[in-house]
Amino acid sequence: MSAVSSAPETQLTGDVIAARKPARFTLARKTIVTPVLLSLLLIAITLITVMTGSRPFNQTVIDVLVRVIFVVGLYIFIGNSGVLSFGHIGFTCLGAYAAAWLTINPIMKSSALPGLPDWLLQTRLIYWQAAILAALFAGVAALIFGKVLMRLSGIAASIATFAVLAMINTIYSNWDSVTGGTSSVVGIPIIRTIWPYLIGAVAAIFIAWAHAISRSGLALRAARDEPTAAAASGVDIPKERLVAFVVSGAVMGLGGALMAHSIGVVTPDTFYLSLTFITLSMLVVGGMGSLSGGVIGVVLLSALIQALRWMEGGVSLGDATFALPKGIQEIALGVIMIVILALRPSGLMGNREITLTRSKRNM
Amino acid sequence: MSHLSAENVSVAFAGLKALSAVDLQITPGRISGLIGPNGAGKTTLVNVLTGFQSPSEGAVKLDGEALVGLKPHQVRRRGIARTFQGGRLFRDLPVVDNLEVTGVGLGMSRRAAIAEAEAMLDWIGIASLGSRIAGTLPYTDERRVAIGRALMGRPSYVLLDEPAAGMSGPESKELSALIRRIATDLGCGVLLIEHNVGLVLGLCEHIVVLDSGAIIEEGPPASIRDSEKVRHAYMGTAANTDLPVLEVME
Amino acid sequence: MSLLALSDITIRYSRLTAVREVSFSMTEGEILFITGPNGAGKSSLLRAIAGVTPVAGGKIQLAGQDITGQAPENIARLGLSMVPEGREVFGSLTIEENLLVGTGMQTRDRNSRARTASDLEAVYTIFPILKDRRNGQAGLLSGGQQQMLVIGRALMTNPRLIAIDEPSLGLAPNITDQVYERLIALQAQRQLTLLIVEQSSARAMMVGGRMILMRGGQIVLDGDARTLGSGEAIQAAYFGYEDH
Amino acid sequence: DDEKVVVGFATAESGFMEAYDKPAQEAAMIRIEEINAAGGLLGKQIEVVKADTKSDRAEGAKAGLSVLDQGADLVVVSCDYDFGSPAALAAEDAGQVSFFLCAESVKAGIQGVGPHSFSASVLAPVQGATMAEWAFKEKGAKDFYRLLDTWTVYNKGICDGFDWMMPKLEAQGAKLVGEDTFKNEDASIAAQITRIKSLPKEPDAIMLCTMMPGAVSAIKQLRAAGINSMILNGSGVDGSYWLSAVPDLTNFYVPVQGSIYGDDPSADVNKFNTVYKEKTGAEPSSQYVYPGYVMIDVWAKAVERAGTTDADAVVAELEKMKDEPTLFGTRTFTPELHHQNRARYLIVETKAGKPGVVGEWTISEPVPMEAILK
Amino acid sequence: MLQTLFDALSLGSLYALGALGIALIFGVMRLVNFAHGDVIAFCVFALLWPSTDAMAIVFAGQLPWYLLVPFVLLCGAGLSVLCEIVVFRRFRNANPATMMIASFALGFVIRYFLLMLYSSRPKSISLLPALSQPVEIFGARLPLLQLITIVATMAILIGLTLFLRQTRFGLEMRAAAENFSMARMLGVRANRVIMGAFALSGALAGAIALIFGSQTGTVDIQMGASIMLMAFIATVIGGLGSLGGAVLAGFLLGAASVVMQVALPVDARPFRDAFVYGAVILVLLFRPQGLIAARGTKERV
Ligand SMILES: Nc1ncnc2c1ncn2[C@@H]1O[C@H](COP(=O)(O)OP(=O)(O)OP(=O)(O)O)[C@@H](O)[C@H]1O
Ligand SMILES: Nc1ncnc2c1ncn2[C@@H]1O[C@H](COP(=O)(O)OP(=O)(O)OP(=O)(O)O)[C@@H](O)[C@H]1O
Ligand SMILES: [Mg+2]
Ligand SMILES: [Mg+2]
Repeated sequence: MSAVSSAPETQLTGDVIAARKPARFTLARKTIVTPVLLSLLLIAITLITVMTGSRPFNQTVIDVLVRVIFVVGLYIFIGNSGVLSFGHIGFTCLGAYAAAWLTINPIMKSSALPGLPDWLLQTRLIYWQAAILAALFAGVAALIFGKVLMRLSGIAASIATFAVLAMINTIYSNWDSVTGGTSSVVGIPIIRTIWPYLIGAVAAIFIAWAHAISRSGLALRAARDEPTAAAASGVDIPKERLVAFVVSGAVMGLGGALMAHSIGVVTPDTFYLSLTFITLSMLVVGGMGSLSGGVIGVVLLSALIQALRWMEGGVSLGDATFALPKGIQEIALGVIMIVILALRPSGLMGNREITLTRSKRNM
Repeated sequence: MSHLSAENVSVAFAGLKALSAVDLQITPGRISGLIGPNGAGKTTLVNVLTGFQSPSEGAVKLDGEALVGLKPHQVRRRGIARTFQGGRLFRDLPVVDNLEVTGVGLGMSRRAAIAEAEAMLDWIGIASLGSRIAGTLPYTDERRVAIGRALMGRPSYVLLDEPAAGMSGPESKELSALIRRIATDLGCGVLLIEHNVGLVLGLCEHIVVLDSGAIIEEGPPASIRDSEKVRHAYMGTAANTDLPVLEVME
Repeated sequence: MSLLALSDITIRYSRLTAVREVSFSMTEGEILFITGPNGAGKSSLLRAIAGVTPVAGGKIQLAGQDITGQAPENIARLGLSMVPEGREVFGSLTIEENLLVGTGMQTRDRNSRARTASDLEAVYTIFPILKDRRNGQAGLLSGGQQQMLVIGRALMTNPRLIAIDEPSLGLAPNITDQVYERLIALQAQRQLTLLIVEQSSARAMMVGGRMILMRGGQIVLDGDARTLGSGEAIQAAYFGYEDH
Repeated sequence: DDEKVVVGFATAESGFMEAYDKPAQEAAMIRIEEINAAGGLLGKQIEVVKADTKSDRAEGAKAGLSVLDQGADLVVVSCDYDFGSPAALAAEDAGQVSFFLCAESVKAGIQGVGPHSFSASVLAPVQGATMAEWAFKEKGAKDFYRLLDTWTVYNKGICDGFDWMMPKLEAQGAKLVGEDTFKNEDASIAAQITRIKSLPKEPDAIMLCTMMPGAVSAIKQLRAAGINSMILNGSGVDGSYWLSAVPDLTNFYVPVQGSIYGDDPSADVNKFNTVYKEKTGAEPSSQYVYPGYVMIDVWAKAVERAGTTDADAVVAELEKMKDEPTLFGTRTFTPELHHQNRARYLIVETKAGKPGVVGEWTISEPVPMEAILK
Repeated sequence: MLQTLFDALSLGSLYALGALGIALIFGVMRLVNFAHGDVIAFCVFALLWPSTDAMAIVFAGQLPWYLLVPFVLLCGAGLSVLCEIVVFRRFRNANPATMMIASFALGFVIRYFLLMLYSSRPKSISLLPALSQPVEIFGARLPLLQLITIVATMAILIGLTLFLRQTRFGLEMRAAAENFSMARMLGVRANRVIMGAFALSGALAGAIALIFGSQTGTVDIQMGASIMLMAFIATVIGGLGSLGGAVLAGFLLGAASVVMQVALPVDARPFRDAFVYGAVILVLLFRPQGLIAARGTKERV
């Protein structure tokens, strides 16, 4: 019978399909260029900032780095699963408040947040320890919510995640004794050196990369395109979604903690719709299917916003000062976003990653 | 002897009996055919066998043990693979990754999955397509990639839903050689659904004919070809059976 | 005068040229089969005629009008009915709604309403299963049933030219027979022009008409279906494909 | 520091806070110009630098840093505590004095931002307490109803003051007959209204702890439902610009630090209103213009007294102020509280759509720290 | 009790009208139109002259009702169609996330444009003051406006359903929504159909603007946002693509909100929305395809 088969040159050795094992870490080696390049970009920006020595500019770049963490966190879930989440800023909120609980001086805490449990009232940690715990806390919250929600897909999942955000917001806005309600919680140590933020952003990028090249990341991307076929390939979709949800929740928590330290105050409505949309926009404009897209989206849009603000503030050309009317910045930003999306509907980077070799391989 | 079987399976969709009391058995190393008019319930039967559809009656058994309430991915992990009537490739992923996903879904490391995927592409004879993005492939290649994806992890059974649709004569000839190798070289039990009757008659040892959800005939190719019932319900004129494949295979 | 005329049509997808300077024309009432190996550019050509894929060069004329770059709905209104590759049913509509979508072009006049009703009956006679399921959701039909639906839908718009991309895809053999019988009957009765992409040369031989063989985006053979279908030339064309 | 004194405004020049920051900032500018015209501060001219917070918290921190980089000796921050605090914290971090334009939360001061931070306005709880006591004592209101909009701390603050005052009044015969909450953005408060209407008797007064724009909506709906009780408010709803929404509004009361309606008992206030109009082309739209003026006034006095702009010295001088007279009432700052826990308020009544001053009230005792910090 | 029912119905009507506007566009383009809320705001602002003063300068707001109502509806329809022509038309083949962000960016543009013209301060307007009269029915006293809202919503709902059922428009709309290029190949003038849907949706935004404006007396840049959110949620839990479902869910959300406000103890009332959203999650878990799954959203393997 097998005479009929005009099989091409196959090694019909002991096992019919002979597999050559590739060397260890080939995949990692092939794809690590991307996170390295992205990190170098951020490091370069940071170095320039440090050299200029301007405090407001320093703060601006800190902001950008925090946004990078947010957008990369979003990418981990949205980019790989294709499910648009409106809820992730909720985890940022959890992270930020956790950082506040852990770092505010106990005397202030017991007067402002008397409802906290005693052990927490007594605790005072260094900011980076707090940030790590905040990330864990957000990750655990994501695990709990995710367990319930990851069965959903498509727009139903999006709305459910939004409901999570709204619930977190409502609870944090009104549980006065623990969160201070709608009022700003102050007393969070302000960190104005840029390095911790850089480290956070780079860490987020590497976490996202590690997840993307993991088995879970691949399986999830497959399920994004074709859930039916993925299931028929043995992929447990809710489980893989949950993994991404938890990892990204933790990264968002880390970002939240760092954001709290960058401004020194937290309020629930900082972590609500407008932050949600800005971060989502940055991801989508950059290209939500790619890690590079997320990072580049943040950097470009932030640069654009900054440039427009300078123009609003007034730019002197010769003796004439030329200033845009106030409020033009937002309008221009909106218009530019629409134009970018109209020209490149899948974002600036599409599904591609930046590499040295222009290979199309998407992790 | 090990086998995958549907026993007394019935499926109803809001009043429509898609399958009624169907029995079917697939054994490793053998190619079985499933033919029948459009809407006969062939795809539905595959869906039942792979956990995408729960039967309203009857059971699916693997080596005599009932597979109840298993999700599709769990069924796949027990060695029952399938392809789809439409290609359903992961369009944004490269071809290798398409295969790799199954490996990963079955619990392999990515490294092992890549190794097997490459070997599998090689075995099928499409190694050169490995780095193409699946969404840009022409039809035939798409089909072969889908088969490769199903074969990852060496399932005991593979159910092919119209793999030759849209293929020209020479192309389906190639495909039929591949399907034969799957049974003989890999020892898979194959269930082949096709409207290219020539292909089915040439390949299968045993053919089941479904009509309106019920088995109307089964047996070896010759008896199916000569069955008046089948000819009436399904085959129509000579143009259909007279396809080039038949000549080659016999 | 020719009903459809293509001159030097070129179609590109970013870097890939799928169709290269293809020209042919069809007279009213003609049957033309296009065949050829995978990736030859057959579907691309049909989509270009329907106006959904832009052409990179060349000109398409339908019923004497230049339709290059025209909107698909305008081309449809000139009398082209297209059955694209892959069953593009409106999965969320009912079967009957699917059949009625295209008839909106003519609702204004009364006769056409009566005509729509009789067209509907005609489609239901060819494919009785569609009638049984008329209020069912189209997306739940089996693969072959969906193929019946799209073919039926193409018949509903009263076209002058029907372009079908692989009508037999997923159809049971006897149904394929019926589809062809019906198409040929319409061609005979109404001078309907048929442009059919078909993989089975046996089928083309049986039906007759003209046949074009495409490979690599170009026409490599053009002749009578009955003689070409069995000939060496066709084999050669396919083997040409297998060589590379 | 050598040639001039720098006041830095890290306030909103765009975005939604702009509408609140700008008027108070104009008033501050009036005071600065007066000082400069009179020879300046410590003999130096005051120079103003600005940075826009864009009504955004993160931008606020940048704006604070930006004016500090430009050498600000005083950092003026947004009217609202939530939006002003990032810039104020930046100033605190740099050891500079910050003033909120008109924040009425205790946290706009030592308890929140830190020891160098002040607000020129009066604490929100004072407003709630003032209205309750005044309505009871002067208007004979007995049955009170409390309706809280949970949107902001300011709203909660008004009700906190009310809550502190109520037990005292209850001892004298007043009664809290019910309470409810809503959200500023709620499309409708019909359910809350139904609850009021199901009371056996319409309450004498409704303490409405809310702010714009939800306030207008709530008032309109209350009246449309036929509830005619007195409505007591915080200062947040002062102004006549919105009265057209509720034609012929009556029985409606607001506490203010000065009257924008031209009927302030103090001629100086009325004069200020004229100056303001000359400068900006419009009359003050609400009493929130005034704290801007007060702020520069008290800070400048403290600088003169300290003889330097050095932050700690200025803070020390400010903390010595007790009943310091200003155009809009007195100001007291202590090392414990950089805010007013008691103040004279004018009561504005709106009658048939016309607002006017009908009285004056100072609460019988200062609101204690526990109530303020609640 | 009856009073509470009316409260629930009138709040629900607002959400239902919003949900209809969103569901229409979603139905035809798979677009979740976040600019809808800003179209609502625009319609109210259109009643005032642009000015950054605190005092509103009323312009069209003074028209008699029989001119005012069409004016506002036209404003909404006009802006909405303009959005489609200028922006959304370029996103026919984009994925839903891209369209959603584009619509958000567009909303942003409209919002800041209004902000520039009118400043951020909420303004007040007395719109259709006659509607603030209380009326009595079945012993419940409620503002005339509430009654009109309920009746108008019902009328719009019925009218729209009939329109979509009885004319070809509905069929063509759904066909274009499902497969834009196939619909065109069948001769459907899909761009026109989509424009029609935008016009309808914009007019609905105008209707909300009128009701909302008269109810609150406020013209505020944020005013569309919260309704838009609730409407969006209603659209999804109602069953995407199902207009009836959207309306039903709108009413349910309104009712849930009112009932929670009534039933919760005072300390828990500030957490009302958390309960409402919790209920939303529960509904989604049990009926991920929505309360009334639109016919044909089922997919087969
Ligand atoms: N999910 C479903 N809901 C309702 N009806 C269904 C569903 N799935 C299948 N059907 C119906 O069940 C019958 C059997 O369908 P099935 O897809 O199994 O046919 P098939 O034999 O594969 O046909 P084909 O050769 O055309 O692919 C058809 O009539 C189909 O319309
Ligand atoms: N949307 C597209 N983007 C990029 N390449 C495409 C696209 N559509 C088709 N192609 C490529 O263009 C070439 C011609 O494709 P086309 O589908 O027209 O061939 P065909 O003759 O219809 O083949 P088949 O017999 O498989 O249907 C192929 O190489 C195909 O991969
Ligand atoms: Mg099938
Ligand atoms: Mg084709």
